[in-house]
Amino acid sequence: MSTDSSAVNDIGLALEMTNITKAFPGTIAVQNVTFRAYAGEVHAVIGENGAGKSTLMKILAGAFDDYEGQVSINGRAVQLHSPAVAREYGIGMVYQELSLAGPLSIAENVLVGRLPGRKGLFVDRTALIERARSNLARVGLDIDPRIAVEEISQHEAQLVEIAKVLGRNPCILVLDEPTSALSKEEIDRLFDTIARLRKNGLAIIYISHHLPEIFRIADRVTVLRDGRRIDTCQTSQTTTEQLVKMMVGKAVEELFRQRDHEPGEQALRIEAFTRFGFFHNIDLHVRSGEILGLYGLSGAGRTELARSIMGIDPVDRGSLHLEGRAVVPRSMRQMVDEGLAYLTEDRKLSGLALRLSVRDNVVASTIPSLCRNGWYNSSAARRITQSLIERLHIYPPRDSVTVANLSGGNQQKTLLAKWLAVKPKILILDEPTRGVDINAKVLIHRTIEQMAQQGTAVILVSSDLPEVCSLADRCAVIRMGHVIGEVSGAEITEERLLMLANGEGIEKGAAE
Amino acid sequence: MKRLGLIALVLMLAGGMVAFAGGAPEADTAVAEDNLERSLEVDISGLRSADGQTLLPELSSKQVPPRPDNPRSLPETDPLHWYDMEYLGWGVAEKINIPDSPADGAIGKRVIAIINGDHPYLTAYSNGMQKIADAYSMDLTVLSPNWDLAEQNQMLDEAINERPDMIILVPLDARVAIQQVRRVNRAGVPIILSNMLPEEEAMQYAIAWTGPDDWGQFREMARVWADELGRSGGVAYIRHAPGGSPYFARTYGPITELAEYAPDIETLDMQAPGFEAEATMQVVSDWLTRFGDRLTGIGLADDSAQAIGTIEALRRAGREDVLVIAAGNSKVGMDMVQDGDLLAITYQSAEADGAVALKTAVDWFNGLDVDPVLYIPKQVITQENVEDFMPAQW
Amino acid sequence: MPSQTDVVTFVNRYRILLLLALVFLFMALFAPRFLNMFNMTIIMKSASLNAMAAIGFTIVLICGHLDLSVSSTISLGAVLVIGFRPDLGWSGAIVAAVAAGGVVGLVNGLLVAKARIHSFIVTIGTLTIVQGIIYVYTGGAALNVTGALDFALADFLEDPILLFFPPRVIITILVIVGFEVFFLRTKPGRNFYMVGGNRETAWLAGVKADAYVIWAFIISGCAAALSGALFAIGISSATTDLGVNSLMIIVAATIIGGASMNGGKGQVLYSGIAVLMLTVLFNGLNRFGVGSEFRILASGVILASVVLYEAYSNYKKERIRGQRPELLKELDPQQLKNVASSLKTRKLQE
Amino acid sequence: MSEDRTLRQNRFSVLISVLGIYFLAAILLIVGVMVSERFLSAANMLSVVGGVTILGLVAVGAAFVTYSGHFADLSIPTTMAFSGVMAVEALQFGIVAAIFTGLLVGLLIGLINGFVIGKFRANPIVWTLAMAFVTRGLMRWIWSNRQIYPEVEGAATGAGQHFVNLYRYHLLGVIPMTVVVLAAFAIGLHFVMKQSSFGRQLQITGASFEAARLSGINVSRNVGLAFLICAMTAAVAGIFLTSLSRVGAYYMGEGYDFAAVTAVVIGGVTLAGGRGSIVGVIGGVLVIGLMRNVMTLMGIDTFAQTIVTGAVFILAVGIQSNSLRRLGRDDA
Repeated sequence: MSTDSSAVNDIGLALEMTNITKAFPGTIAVQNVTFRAYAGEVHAVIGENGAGKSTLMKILAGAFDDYEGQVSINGRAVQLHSPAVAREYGIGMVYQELSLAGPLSIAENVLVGRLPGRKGLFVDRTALIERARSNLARVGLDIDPRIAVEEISQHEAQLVEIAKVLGRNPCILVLDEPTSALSKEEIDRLFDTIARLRKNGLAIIYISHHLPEIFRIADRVTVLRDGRRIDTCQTSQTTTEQLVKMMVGKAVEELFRQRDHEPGEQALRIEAFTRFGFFHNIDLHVRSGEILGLYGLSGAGRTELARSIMGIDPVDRGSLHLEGRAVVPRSMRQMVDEGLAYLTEDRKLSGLALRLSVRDNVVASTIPSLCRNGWYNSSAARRITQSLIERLHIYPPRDSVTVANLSGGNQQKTLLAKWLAVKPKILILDEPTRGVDINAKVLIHRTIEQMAQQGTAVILVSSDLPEVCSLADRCAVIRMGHVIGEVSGAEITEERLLMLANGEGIEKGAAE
Repeated sequence: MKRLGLIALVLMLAGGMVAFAGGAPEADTAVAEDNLERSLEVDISGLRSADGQTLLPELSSKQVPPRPDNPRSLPETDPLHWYDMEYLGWGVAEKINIPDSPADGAIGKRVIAIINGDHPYLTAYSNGMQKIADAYSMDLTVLSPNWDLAEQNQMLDEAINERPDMIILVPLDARVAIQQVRRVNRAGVPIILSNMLPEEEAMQYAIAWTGPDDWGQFREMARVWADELGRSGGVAYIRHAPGGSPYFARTYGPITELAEYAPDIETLDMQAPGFEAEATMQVVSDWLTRFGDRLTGIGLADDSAQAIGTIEALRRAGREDVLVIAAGNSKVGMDMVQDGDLLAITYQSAEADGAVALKTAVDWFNGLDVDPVLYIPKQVITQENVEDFMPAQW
Repeated sequence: MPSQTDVVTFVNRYRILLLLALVFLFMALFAPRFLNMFNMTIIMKSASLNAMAAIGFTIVLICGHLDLSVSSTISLGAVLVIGFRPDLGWSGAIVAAVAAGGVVGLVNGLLVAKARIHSFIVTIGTLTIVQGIIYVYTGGAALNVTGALDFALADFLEDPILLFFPPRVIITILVIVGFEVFFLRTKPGRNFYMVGGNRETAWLAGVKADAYVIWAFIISGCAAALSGALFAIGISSATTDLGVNSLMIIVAATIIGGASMNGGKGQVLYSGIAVLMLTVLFNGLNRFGVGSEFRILASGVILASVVLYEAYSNYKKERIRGQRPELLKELDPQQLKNVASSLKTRKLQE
Repeated sequence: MSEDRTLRQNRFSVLISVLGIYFLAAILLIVGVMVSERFLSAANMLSVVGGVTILGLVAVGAAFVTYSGHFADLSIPTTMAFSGVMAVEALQFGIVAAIFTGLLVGLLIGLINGFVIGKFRANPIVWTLAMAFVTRGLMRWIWSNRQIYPEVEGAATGAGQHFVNLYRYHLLGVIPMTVVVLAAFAIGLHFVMKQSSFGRQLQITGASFEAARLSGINVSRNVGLAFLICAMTAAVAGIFLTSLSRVGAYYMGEGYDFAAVTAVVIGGVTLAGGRGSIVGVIGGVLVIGLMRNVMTLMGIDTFAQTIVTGAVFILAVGIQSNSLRRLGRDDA
């Protein structure tokens, strides 16, 4: 099966991992994987969640000391039993979950583990600031390095993280979903940096779910599935369909939006909705049975808008109408009682209580309605959960399983189940398929369809263009806190949305 | 380095202000000539404590046997094993660096009393002291470190700083008192110790020690107890908090006394659960389980929380026959004596305790001779005489 | 030209110094017999015990943990230094006492870092265990220097040699400043902050997080034992519960001094200054001749105000987190005045 | 990950978190039987229970604070003292007024704690410590460090004796009323924790504050209520303690904060929140009582008991959290 004949040349072999196996209690995460990366190439690693990408990369980063198999770097066999050792060998790892220390300054975060010294023990503070500044410049971030990390925004933090790793001058750079929090300009700048590094002879390993990105920057791509390597091939000689097929193991039915029903009454309307500094003068409406896409780049104000609609954050100006009735959002409870539901974007931090069971999570928003005279009806809870588990194919199909023990896709399905349980009239979904495997994604999309068909008004907040295009009836584009355009029907194309989101082709009068 | 600059600024500010304000304050020394005569004429025999007793009755004294060579080598049941604790202060051959009495009368003198903590007993103690202070128009300040040793040291230093005519100290701990008293002594301020016994060494730096005869009163009460017990049976003790003299006096006082007076009484156990009713209750209940009928008496270091816990445990077990004695005469304890729950408690007048300390200072100011150790009178309160001591001082 | 935000930042940054200056000024102006050399000596001496012990508590807090066992470790150091004195001499006894404190810290550290038990639980446990050990060792009674009375060292430590600084205070200041420089300016020192700020990051960067946590506890144990030992030498004796009142004061001072229960924040110097501030406050209140209840009340009010202020400003900060500056520029100045803005309040970390 | 494994984990984990403490209790029972033949007597068992009823009352309330993910309430001792003193003070208006006043104090302190911690997210340990300082200072100031006596304060209305007897009433002549009250509270609060709307929402709040907030749960109110319940049971315990001690004083209840945490945590309520039960907490309280009982029966002195208690505490919690962690369920 392995057809690693496409090697650039053996002289530049930077990393060779041979027959790597890593077992966790009860599962084998990586099995007999052989992987090579060459200096001067960008090597993408793709696969569904649970395919073994993260484990493989963690082994490379020295997070485990009990893996089987050989690793050699630049032709030298090495034992990667601690992060320090891995770093020593020039492996630089940019993690998906940001790993910065909030209370400390940017400078110290960038230079953690290698603070510039003076007279041995002491930190040279001038050098610290200077070095941090130059490291940040490499990723195009112009910010005072003395600012505490907890004060900066998420995309700035992402860049700081990359600067930190780059600053160590690694010979092998691993990037794990580095673009998820970045805007288009920042992505462009990052890709420029990557291209420059490649030219300088680094081996770059790029992990992503985002196939277009891979075609844009990767030279080769390795596909993993169920802990095994399926194939490695030149990017130029493959197609999205082939890659998807390898990742999934079977052909995926293409999803087509069935636009066979007419949307009903106006379910939600906001006018001049404003939260100072976050979004200004937003006018939107959504009708029952309709899917309204809300597309925008990260940081455009989408999530903030959704949170204000849900009463989580305050609104400074503007009005909100539910079925024509003016409502002032004061608390999330109130809005949930009004029939709104909001699936949050970060399932681990703000979506799920990971240490509780599937059942406890599924009924989290429904508890008051599950209570009779204030007493909780656990058999009803079990019934509801069980039916949702069946409907969403949550695996394992037991409501007592701890959520932390589920895979990412099943966690996301659990989160969706929580909001289906409230039987919402208006469902707001914030990045409903971020970081989930294809099967789960298809299922979630299908469920959203169903909901709309049954008359739920859906607002789909997403930066996943194909997702928005295939699902939305109408799509509003939000940019820098303003809705700058709205398209519907056949006009919803990836190109059109991207152009709008990047501030091009704005129709007159749509903005301001 | 803005920060270090700021710190320096603050320190300079402080230093400057100190320099501006100058050194230690001067004591006011002007005394009227007839002060001594007027002081000697003050009559305090009419003062009464809150329980209606005379505030300052005739003080009692103690028979002091000769000291054995090495008391600690004797068995713990031998009274002389505890010689250095029980007869503390009597053996001081020579006092060191004691200031001479001004002998110009007590009226108008400034006295700082540092007690050991906030406790109802000590509130009554302070009241007693204040009564004497009022009688002699003295300027009395009572400070409480609230059981914090570091705080008490700070207060002592602060008191020295104020250069009063006398410092009265209730030590938090017997051994710590040595250095405390020595330091006051070195500063040339006269000091009287009160209530809690210090180590012997501390006594040589102090004019006197006044307070209850813990050993003596427990010996006295132990005899009453032994008689009621029929000089047989088994007893157990709830101890005082570790560290102070009562921890030993209120346990080994009766043990050694019984060893001579009623040797058939067996000591079963001793525990120090603190002054918490619930914890004491459990210890006593556990004893009742463990010893059953062998347990016929319990000695307590405190007659409020410990007594309540003990009585409650006995009542629950239906063992009201167990005879309980306790130290002190709080209102709670007196009520229980009256109700027959407690066999006996010691009468230790808190107000007299405070009053004696200051009265000793008065005598010293007046140029009179002062004994090195002064005990407040001891009495045993039982159901028969409890009425005489009502209402309780605290 | 200082703007309103500059003032707020300044106050936030030098909160504890300003508080100290304020309290000191108030007492200097109004408290009788407060402002003199002797009283300054008293204040410095009183602050020493808790200030040194606060080093350890602070550094453990910086690492993201709690060390409630400081109070019994203070007592342990005190009891052992007096107990070992006859056999080992002063220097040997001090070393032994500090080592014993280190052992307590090591046990804490191992249980927290290696056995992964929550530090709150571990140190409540060792708090009682060490107290029990002290009782067993002493039989419940205090210890004092016995035999030929040796007060020489005590007198040396307690009498001022420079202005109002006795050697014990100077030692305390040196230790605190030493640790402050170590934690702020050296590479291993910064790693303590990194471990507390984000354990994972530190570990991934090759900083041995577990080792730093263990060292933090060891430093805590040693500092507490040393402060107890020096105090005990100063008073030539040691009680079994010497440190029992220290814990709450240390916790309060550390928080007032700017450390955070979430780790990564705080400075040993500021904790020490906070202890000093509380001591000045207590001393001043004593000068007024009021009861100890006012000391508790005053420290409670200060602590509560600090906690409330911090919680409230966090609450406000949370509300403007993620604001877009360029959007705010759309608003007319009149509106902007009434809008909480994140524009200028970014805090520099020094 | 196989289905069987997850299932087995859950059962084992539940076993550890609920029954783990009863396992320890069983060991203590066996040791107790070996030490003394009178150990299993009704009288001894009743005394074990009787000795920890006040602690039990405090612990079942404190469990809510820990359960909500907020560690501990250090203002418990002063709440107990304050409610006791206020109750005694109010005895001049009768016994009902006294109890009502005592509970009102608990309500007030609970409300303040709940508001500041629930709404403004102040650190619970530091805030409740500050609260303890302030209330203790206030109490001592108001009553000038005196203690007050129910029999004196309540003499006019005759309520004093009733108040003192509160702790001493026995149901059917044998079962102390305090035990009955504790049982009632334990059962009631068990249902509140496991079966009420509030309790279910509190579980999610404790396990993940943010997730709960973004599930539309009123987290501020829930956390506030948790502190309120804690303060209320502390107030009840304070009234009983004052009744038992026959004095109202500022120092009552000292040490009950850490003791309650010990019982709660050893009973399987993890500091991370959202896990544990009142059943476990009662087990924890019983273990503490049994441990003291067995050690006293064995003749171990108070000091050594301290050491053993501390060691058992660390060990028990260590084993428990370790087994949970090994199952990938907890990290606290």
